[in-house]
Formats: sequence, structure tokens, C-alpha cells
Amino acid sequence: MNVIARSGLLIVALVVLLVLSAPAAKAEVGVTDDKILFGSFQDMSGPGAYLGKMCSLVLAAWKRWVNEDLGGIHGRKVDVVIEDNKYDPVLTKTAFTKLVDQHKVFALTAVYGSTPCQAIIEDIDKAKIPVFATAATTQTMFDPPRRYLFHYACSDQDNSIMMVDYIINDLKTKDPKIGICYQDDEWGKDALSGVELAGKKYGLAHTAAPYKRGEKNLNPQVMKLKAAGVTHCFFAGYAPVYAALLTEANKVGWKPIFFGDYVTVDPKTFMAGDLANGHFHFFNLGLRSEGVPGWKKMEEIFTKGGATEALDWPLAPLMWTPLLMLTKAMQDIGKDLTREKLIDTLQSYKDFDTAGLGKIEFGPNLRKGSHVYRVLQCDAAKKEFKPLTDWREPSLVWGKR
Amino acid sequence: MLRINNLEVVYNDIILVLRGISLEAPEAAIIAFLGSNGAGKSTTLRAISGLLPYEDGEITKGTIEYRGEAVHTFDPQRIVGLGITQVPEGRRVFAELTVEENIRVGAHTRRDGKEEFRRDYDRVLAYFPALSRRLRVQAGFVSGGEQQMLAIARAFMARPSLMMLDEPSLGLAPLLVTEIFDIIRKINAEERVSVLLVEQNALMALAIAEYGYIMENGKIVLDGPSHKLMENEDVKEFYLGMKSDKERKSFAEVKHYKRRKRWLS
Amino acid sequence: MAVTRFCVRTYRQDLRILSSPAAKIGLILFLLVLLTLPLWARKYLVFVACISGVSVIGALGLNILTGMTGLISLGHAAFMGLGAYTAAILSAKAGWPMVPCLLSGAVMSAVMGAIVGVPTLRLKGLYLVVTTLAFQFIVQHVIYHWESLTQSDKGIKLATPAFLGLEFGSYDSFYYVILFCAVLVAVLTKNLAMSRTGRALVAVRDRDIAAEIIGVNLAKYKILAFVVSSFVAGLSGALYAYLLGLIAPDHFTFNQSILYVAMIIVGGMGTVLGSVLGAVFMVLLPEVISAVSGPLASAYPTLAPRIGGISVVVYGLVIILFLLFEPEGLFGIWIRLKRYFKTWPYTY
Amino acid sequence: MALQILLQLIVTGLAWGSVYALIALGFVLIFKATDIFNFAQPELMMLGAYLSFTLITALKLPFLPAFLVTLVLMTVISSLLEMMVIRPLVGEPVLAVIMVTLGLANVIRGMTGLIWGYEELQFPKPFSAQPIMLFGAAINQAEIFTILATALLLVVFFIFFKYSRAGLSMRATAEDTSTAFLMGINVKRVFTASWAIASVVATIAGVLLATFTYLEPIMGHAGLKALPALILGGMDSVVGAILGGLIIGVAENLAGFYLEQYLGGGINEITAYVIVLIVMMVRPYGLFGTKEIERV
Repeated sequence: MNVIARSGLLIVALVVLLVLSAPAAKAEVGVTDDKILFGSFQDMSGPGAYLGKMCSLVLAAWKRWVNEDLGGIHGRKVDVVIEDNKYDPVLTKTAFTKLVDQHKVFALTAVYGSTPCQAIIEDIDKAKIPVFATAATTQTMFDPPRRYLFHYACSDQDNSIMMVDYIINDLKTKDPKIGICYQDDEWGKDALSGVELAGKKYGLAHTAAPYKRGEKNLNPQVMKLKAAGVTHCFFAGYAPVYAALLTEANKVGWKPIFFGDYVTVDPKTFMAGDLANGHFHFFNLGLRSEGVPGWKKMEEIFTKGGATEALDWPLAPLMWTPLLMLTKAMQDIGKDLTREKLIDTLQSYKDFDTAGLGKIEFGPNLRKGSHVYRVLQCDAAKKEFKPLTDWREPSLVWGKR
Repeated sequence: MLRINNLEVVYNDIILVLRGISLEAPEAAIIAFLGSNGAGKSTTLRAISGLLPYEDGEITKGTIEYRGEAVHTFDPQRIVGLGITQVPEGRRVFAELTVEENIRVGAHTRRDGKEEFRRDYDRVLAYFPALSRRLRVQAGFVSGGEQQMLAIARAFMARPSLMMLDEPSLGLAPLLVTEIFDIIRKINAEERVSVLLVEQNALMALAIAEYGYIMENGKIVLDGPSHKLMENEDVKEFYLGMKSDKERKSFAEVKHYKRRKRWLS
Repeated sequence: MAVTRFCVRTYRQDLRILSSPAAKIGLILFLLVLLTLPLWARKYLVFVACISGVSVIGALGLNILTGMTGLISLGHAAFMGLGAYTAAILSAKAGWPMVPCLLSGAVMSAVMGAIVGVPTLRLKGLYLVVTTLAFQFIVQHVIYHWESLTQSDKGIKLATPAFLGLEFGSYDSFYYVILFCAVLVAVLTKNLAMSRTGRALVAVRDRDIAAEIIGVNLAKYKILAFVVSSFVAGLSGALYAYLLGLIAPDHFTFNQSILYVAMIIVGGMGTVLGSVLGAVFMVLLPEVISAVSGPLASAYPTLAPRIGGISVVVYGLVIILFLLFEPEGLFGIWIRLKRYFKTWPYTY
Repeated sequence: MALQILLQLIVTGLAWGSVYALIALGFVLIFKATDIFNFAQPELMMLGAYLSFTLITALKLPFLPAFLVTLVLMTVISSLLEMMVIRPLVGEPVLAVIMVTLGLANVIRGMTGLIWGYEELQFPKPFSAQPIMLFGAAINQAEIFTILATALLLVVFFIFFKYSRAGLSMRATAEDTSTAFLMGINVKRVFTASWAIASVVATIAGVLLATFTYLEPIMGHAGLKALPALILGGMDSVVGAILGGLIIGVAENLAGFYLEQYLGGGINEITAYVIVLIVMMVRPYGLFGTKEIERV
């Protein structure tokens, strides 16, 4: 037995040596005559593994689409190296170093997670490597703007300002009691700051009930909001927790109007059953149920690429739209593809045509990709979200708050 | 009843602890098993109880027969079931169980019903009246003598036909030792239980035993009826602490003894 | 089976750090490789070496507490966190240079170690384990919520480390700082293990009441173990902070604490070499797993969602199999290999 | 109103505390018999919940039969684990065994992710979702069942350990394995049995937890609260584990409501540990644990 263990260890040691010494020298970083190499880190076994799975599927579908349907980009095929970061900041740093230094990728794409992205924000600047785009929710991703770091996700600050706008202007509620239940991290604090900003504008107070990531028992939070008599409650966090919030609120007989942020636009919200019905959500993407051409095309490409599962995920365009833009940019640049050119091209697009998938736009000093949102209403019976309004901006426009 | 033939035991694949010993315990007899520290007495008992496989020990040669059946490959619980129990060295009562629970654990292998259990339970308390006053006390908090009594009582509850006691006098006051040895003799006489008594207190042991074995360095060096052993000069000198000319023994003489011991075996 | 050392004839021999000329030559060669590493290795390898170095220091620290003194701690990452945050705050807010930052990180952690050590004097076994666990979670909570000081999730960005006018901003250069500290800590730990204090600590581990009876001042040595261990942990944490350049609460979680325990167990409890081997092994293990799973995931993207699970399973299995077949850890293997070659061609 | 809030917080706290109590109970059962601290206990809980989920959704079994089949499956799985992984390590240092159970936890968690994916899954609700009012506090039926199951198990195990032959032999084995051998106790069987029983308790905890939350491969994190519960009660006390669980459950719910504004969000997450620290200063062997009787 010990012989097995010992020889096993020997093999492990050999593999380490082989892996670490394998040459990966390339003349130009990430771009060769026949290949453009992208990198991505995904959580494959940690708390964000569900997202990791979706992103890997989307990336696989994209790769197949570019290489086979489009026949590559100017004669080059794209390839994606994925590292597992387990949603852990240190492993992300390791993964980043590995992608940049060992795999020598051209750019990073389709990454997410506030804590992991935060850990490498400095390294991105140092390595001068484009990251297009992060779906992290933290504001530091786009404020202050960094040349190489693009952000495409909802801002919860926008969302929560829009909530107050909607309560006052559309629902025309007199004297609403505003509450917010949020995951106690940068993401949730972003939402909280929105409620504070809007509260200042409209002269409203609010009750805040943070919960820790991973917490499932929301009883204290619900009791706090209920005791304060909250009538309109914003939620920033994951959909299953939102469902738990709805269930707990129903249990103790507290029946406010809920507003979920864009992450709650997810089938998991229906875990709460009828309780989710009629509540509002904010969203920056086109919906599959609308049957827009953008989604039709996604359906076609994803089905061919074996990523049908990702189609049930309303947030899929959050990963897909930047990939479309990236493809277009690389096509427009031509044979002479460099990182700097890529960035200049990406930020030059005005009104990029997503065929109904939602707006995406950057500028020389603007790294925040989404600016307009719609208010959706949840229909629990059909398990659908329906747009109630047209695309709109929060009353306090970002950059001028 | 119990017969050990040429038993050899190795620990950890290298340490030879028993170098081929043979001994015999007849029905309803008290056998004394003497020897200094590390001679291999406890190992012999552990081998009989079937504990060796759990302690990295192994029987490499020889057999242990109980009523004509080879038992040295049996699991400990099967050996207890056959009627061989051991009172381990240092008593080893279950300190966190009450005295009563300790006694109940002793009857673990019994499957003969509540009444039988009750009868033995009363009987054992009759042997050890001291215990009946402390039934609800955690065994860890009773005195050393009481713990020894408890350990014997516990072993008795398995209804043994052979009871092996490993140094029951260890760490006890002389008066208590006498008391415990009396009870052992009583149990032997009244219940017709064979007793294999491992002792360093050779005088006491030989006083109640019919036959004795003396062990040194993993070998039986001398055996015989107790009265004969007690008269043996070497035994007197080295185990009973008596020397005819009342002189202190010197190291040189010990060496001398060892030389003769080789000749003896 | 206990690992037995080779025969020594004099105390002098026993006290020697290197037991044979062969060991000396081996060590010199090894040091040479270590010293020249950034010259020939790629940046990623240097980075992994840096992480290994920090882990080695951390593991050595835990080894003093758990391996030598037998006080099991699941709060080691918290001590590292204390060191890291002290260094980071002093560096970022007070603008202190590197060396004072590193030292005050270590001292801060040592002070907390003393404070934690006192109440744990009465605790044994798993009660102590869970109490250190409690410390871990409380420190995590405080780091997370003392926003004015720690900036919570945003993390603290450290100034570029510099010493005597030299900058250690890159992995290549900071590697030497880590190497220096790691060797220093290893030698000091080895020394400690062989000193009177070290023997007292081992006595406490093996049988603390007996140790007290023979005159070992239990309270003193237990607290000493906590202090020394957390000092080293704090140093390792501070180095970690400088290495990463930015630290956030998630760097010092319960999982990290477990990782360190795994390091000293896999390496072989209570030995300096074991801690070093264990730390390097546990850092490289995920590298090996991802070296296999990474290309697989890239080649078969539909398999990717499954690969994460597999890597977790493999990680767990390696630990289980290791302990099933080699409870003495890497150190045990090392000793056996050494003995094998020393006595070759005779087996005994 | 204030009183009603307090009552509501206590009632919900009891329900969550029951889950912690059941996980802690699993820890105690294995620890009592084998002196091994099984860090994979929360993962066994999760595995039980996932297995019964599969039986209900994939094989379309009704809740109760599915639950019973799960109990049988879990008994088999945990017995096998004990025999293959843990038994060879009996007698090795505590820390090595702890580490192995941590490795085991990794393996089970990884397997769960591999088989069922990382998505949160909704457990088919066997109980009506309509809450019940209890002295003015609302409580879910699933929560009531959790509290009742915990109370029932408490009584069952108390009787089992105090009066049954098997229970007594488990306690004896826990204390002194080699003497237990001499009593004719089948020690191996006791070890296996303790794992089997602990897995049954874990499954009950897992299924109940899943009925009022949802399934995910990290649901074992609830086990991190069971640890302080366990230590609070005393490692080797069944009653202690359960009371410890309930105390932690209630205390953290109260802290989450009353102390959050002073000490920050997530204070309920560490309440358990703060309580443990305080209790450990006063009673280093828990509220109900036995002080080790130590002789040199």
C-alpha cells in the first residue's frame, strides 16, 4: 500500500515539474497566425458555481459560433482558457497570474464576482490587459474608470434610485415607508447608497436590514422591517434568498411591495411560488419571452453549441452581449489586432446593435456599460417577468449625483 | 480447561514478546502466574482474550485451547461468550458510567433473560457489599479498592468459567488486598470459577493458588504446585523477598540466578 | 510505528542541525536552486513559490502551537489576518516602510495570541478547537465590519514594499524577502525545537499534567506557544499582504485555517521539515489538479461545470488516502527514503 | 407589539436551533461511541437531503416512503464510510482523524456538486405552506415538525443511552475501547452503529432543513453553527447538544434583531461563537459535558 502512496506522490511531483516547466512562448501576446487566446476564471466548485456553469456554457457556445459559423476572425480561431477560482480572491490572483503569465492570453472575458475581481484590479492595470467585461456588482469596477477594465452589469445604486422614483412617480404612493434588505457586502452597500441618495432627494427615511452572504434565516431582518412598518422593500441579493425573504415575510404576515434587483430576475425567484407574484424587478436586458431577434439568434447559437441550459437564464445576455461586441470589434480592427486597438474600438461604439438584448455602451472615460433599465413585474403563474415600462434612466443620473 | 501450547507472540512485526510458553488452567482451580515487570504476563492474558490483533500484536506460533477448542483466532467478544473474562490491569472501570452501569456492561454478552441477570446482580452485590452503597456514583469517583471490586464484579457478571485477574493488588492497601483475595477465593469455591491470577505480590498469590507458573523474559522458567514453589530457594529469594541467611541480595547474585535460570528451563 | 531517528553517539551530534555531510551538500544545492529561482523561472512559478514561502512560514507557526505543543487551532488564519491588516493599515494609512510594518504585524498578532492564550489554558482537546474557531469567526467579523479602519470588502491597498532604498514591488524581487523570512523562521523553529523550551513544549503536548508535575510551568509554556506561533503567523500574514498588494477579509477565512492544519498534518506533525514539505505540497496540489482539469475544461467546455466538483473530490481524496496510508505524513516518507538509501542494499 | 416580536423571534429561533441541535446530536453520537470528531457530519446531512430529493422527484415516491428509503440508504453509506475510511485510522492521532473527516466532507460536497449541480433546488414541500399561529407568533408547519422531531429524538436517545444494552455498550466503548473488548462488546459493530445512527439523525436534520429552505451543495454550512452548539452543551452530552442547539438558535435570532444596528449585519452569524467563548471561560467542558476524570 505504501508503495502505491509513494509512487503516487512521485507522479504528483513529476506532473508539477512538467506543468511548471512546459514552454508556452509566443511571439505576440495571445495572438498568433491562427489563434486568438482569451482567458477567463470561473467558479466551478465554490459558492458561485452555478454562475460558473452558465458562463462556461456561454463561452463554449460563443467559441463554436465564431470558429465554425463565422469561420474565425480574419483567419484566426478563438480559444478560451478557463481557470477555476472557487470564488476565492487568492485563487483568483493565482488564476490571473497564470492566465497572463503562463497561458499568455490576449484578453480576459466573461468574468464576474465582486470579491474575486476586486483582488486583481491593480494587476489588471499593471499587466495592461483588457478585461471585457466584468459582471461584478461593485462600483469600484467602473468608478473611477480604468482603461482596461470594462463593466457590464446593472448598478444596484441605479436600481434602488429607480425604485424610489417608481414609488413616487408611477405608483404615486403618499408617504411610503422604504426598507431595504441587502447582502452585507459591496453589492448590497451599493444598493443601500442608492436608497440613501434617493431618500435625500425625496426627503424619505429608510430602514436597512443587512444579511450575511450565505445566511438563510431571514427572520430577524423581516421582523426588523416589519416592526418599522415598511411598505416598500428593495432587495439586493441572490434569487433563492429573495424567495426565502418572501416566504418569511408571508409567515409573519408582513405584506409590503417588493422590488428585486436585476439578479432576482431568475427562475429561482419562483421558488417562493405565488408569493412572488405582482412584485417588481429592475432589469437592463431584453427578455426571451418578448421574442426579440437578439434572443432568437441566441437560441439558435446556444442550441447548436450545447448551451440550451443557459437559455433558461434571463441573465444570459449579460455574458453574451459583450461577447457580441467583442466579436464585432475584432472583426472591425482587422488583421493587426492589438490590445490597445481593441480598447479604442470597444469604447468607440455608439448604440451598439444588440437586436433587443439591451443597451451596451462605453466611452473613452466611461466603463459602465448599462445605463437604462426597465421595470418588470413578476407573473408567478406563468413563471415570467413582464416589462411594465419603457427603458428609462434613474432620476439621479450616474456621474451627477 | 484452558491449555496454552508453545505460544509465541510478536508485536509490531519485530518485538518478540512471548517465546513459546505453555500453561494449563484446570476446572475450578486458582492458578498463580508470577513474574517481574515486562515478563509477558499481561501479553499472555491479552492473547487469551483475543486483544492482540487490535494492538499490532500477532500470534506467530502455538495454540490456545479452551475445552479442546482452538480459540486463539477468535474475536474478543466470542471469547467472552465462551466464558473467559479478564479483569484488566489497573482496573480500567468505565469512569464516566455509574457503578451500576459498569456492572450492567459486564453482562453484555449474556442473553439468558432478566431474571438470571437479576439473580447474578444480587449475588455479586452480596460478594461486594461495599459496592451496593455506591451504585449511583460515577465509577471514576469511587476509591481504588472499590474500583478493583467493581472490576471483578463486572467480570463476574459475564458468568465466566475462567476469570483472569491482572494484578488485582496493584496500588491497594495491604488490608484491602487481603479482602479482595478472600473474595476471589470465595468466588472460586462457591461458583466453581477457575481463576488465573497474574501477580507481582507472589506471596499472596501463591497463598491462595494451587499451582503456579513463573515467567521471565517471555518464557516460563519454573512451574509447580504452590507449596513447592514457595519452598524453592530462588523463588523465595527473588519473588518472596526472603533469603535464608537474611542478607541483602546483590547484583552479582542476580546474574548468577539468571545463569541458573537458563539451565532450569 | 514511531519514526526513529538514526543513532547518535554524543549530545553534540544530537544537537547538530545537519546530521551528515551528505545533508550539507544536499542543502547547499537546494539553497542554490532557491536562490537563483527568479533568474530562470517564469513569473508564474515565482508567484507560486512566493505563495509557498508564505505558507511555509504560516505552517511553521502553526506547527509550534499544534505540532509541538499539541494545542489544536482552527483560528490560524485569523492570526495571519491580524498581522496582514496591521501591516496594511500602517503601510497604507500611516505610510510606514516595509520592515516596521512587517514587525508590527507580527507583534500585533503575538499580543492577540497572548490574549487568546490565557483563557484557553483551561481548555482541552476539541473545546480548544472550537474556541479557536470562535476566535477565527469573531476576527473575521470585526475585520469585515470595522469599515472605517479596514475598508471591509474594498480591501486595503499597500504601498510598494521597499527596504534600504531597494524596491520589492515585483514578485521576482519580493520573492527574496519571503525566502529570507522563511529560512530565518525555519532555522529559528528548528533551534527552538531543540532547546530547553522546545522540549518543555513537547512535554506539554505529550502529557500536560505530568509535565506540570516535573516542573514545567504549564501556563507559561502554553502562552509562550501561542505567542510565538501567532508572531510567526502575523509575520506570514504581513508578508502575504505585501505579496498580494491588496488584502480583503476573504483572504483569511476558516477554509484557510483548515488548509494550514492540513499542511502540518500532511507534512508530518511536530517536525520543521514536515511543515515545510506539507505547506509546499498543499500549495502545489491545487496547481496539479488544475493543470489536469484546466486543459480538460478548455477542451471539453460542456464538461467544465463538472470539473470543479471533480477537483474538490480529488482534493479530499488525496488527503484521505494520504492519511490512511501515510499517517506520519511526508516527513515519514522522507525518513523512510533516507533510511532506504542509507542502508541500501540491506533492508534492515 | 414588542412582546410579540420577542415571541416571534424566539419561536423561529427554536426552529432553527432544532436544526443545529440535530446536527450537533450527530456529532455527539459519533464522538460518544468512537471518540472521533466527524467534521463530515454536516455533509452527511446534506447528502441525506439530496438523496430524498432525488427519490421524491426522480422516482416519484411520496414523501414518507422516500424519507424512509433515504434513512436506509444513508445507514448503508455511512456504515461503509466508517468501515473503509475511519476504521483503519482508529488509534491514530486525533488531528489526523479530524483531517480525514474534513477530507471526507470535501469528497461528499464535491460529489454532490457533481451529481446534482450547484444550482439551488427546491425541495418538494411535504407540509402545507400555510403558517400556523402559536400564541400570536407565526410558525411554519415544517418548523413545527423540526421542533417536534428534535424533542422526540432527545427523549429517544436519552432512554437509549441510559437504559438499553446497546446504548450502554456504546458509552462503554467511547470511554475505553480495549476494556470494552474485554466486556465482550463487539467494538467494530459499535463503531459502525454509531455512524449509522448519526447518519439517520443527520438525514432527519437535512430533510427538515430542506423543507423550510432549499437544497444547495453548501447547505452543510449550517454545521458551522452546530459546532458551537455542541461545545456549549458539552461534547458528550445528548441533552447538552440539543439544548446547546436551541440556545444558539434563539440567541442568534435575538441578536440579529436587537444587536444588528450596534454591531453590524451578520452579528447573528457570530453570536454562537461569542456565547461559546463566554461559556468556555466559565465552564471549560460545556454546560452539560463531563469533566474528564484525569489521572496521570
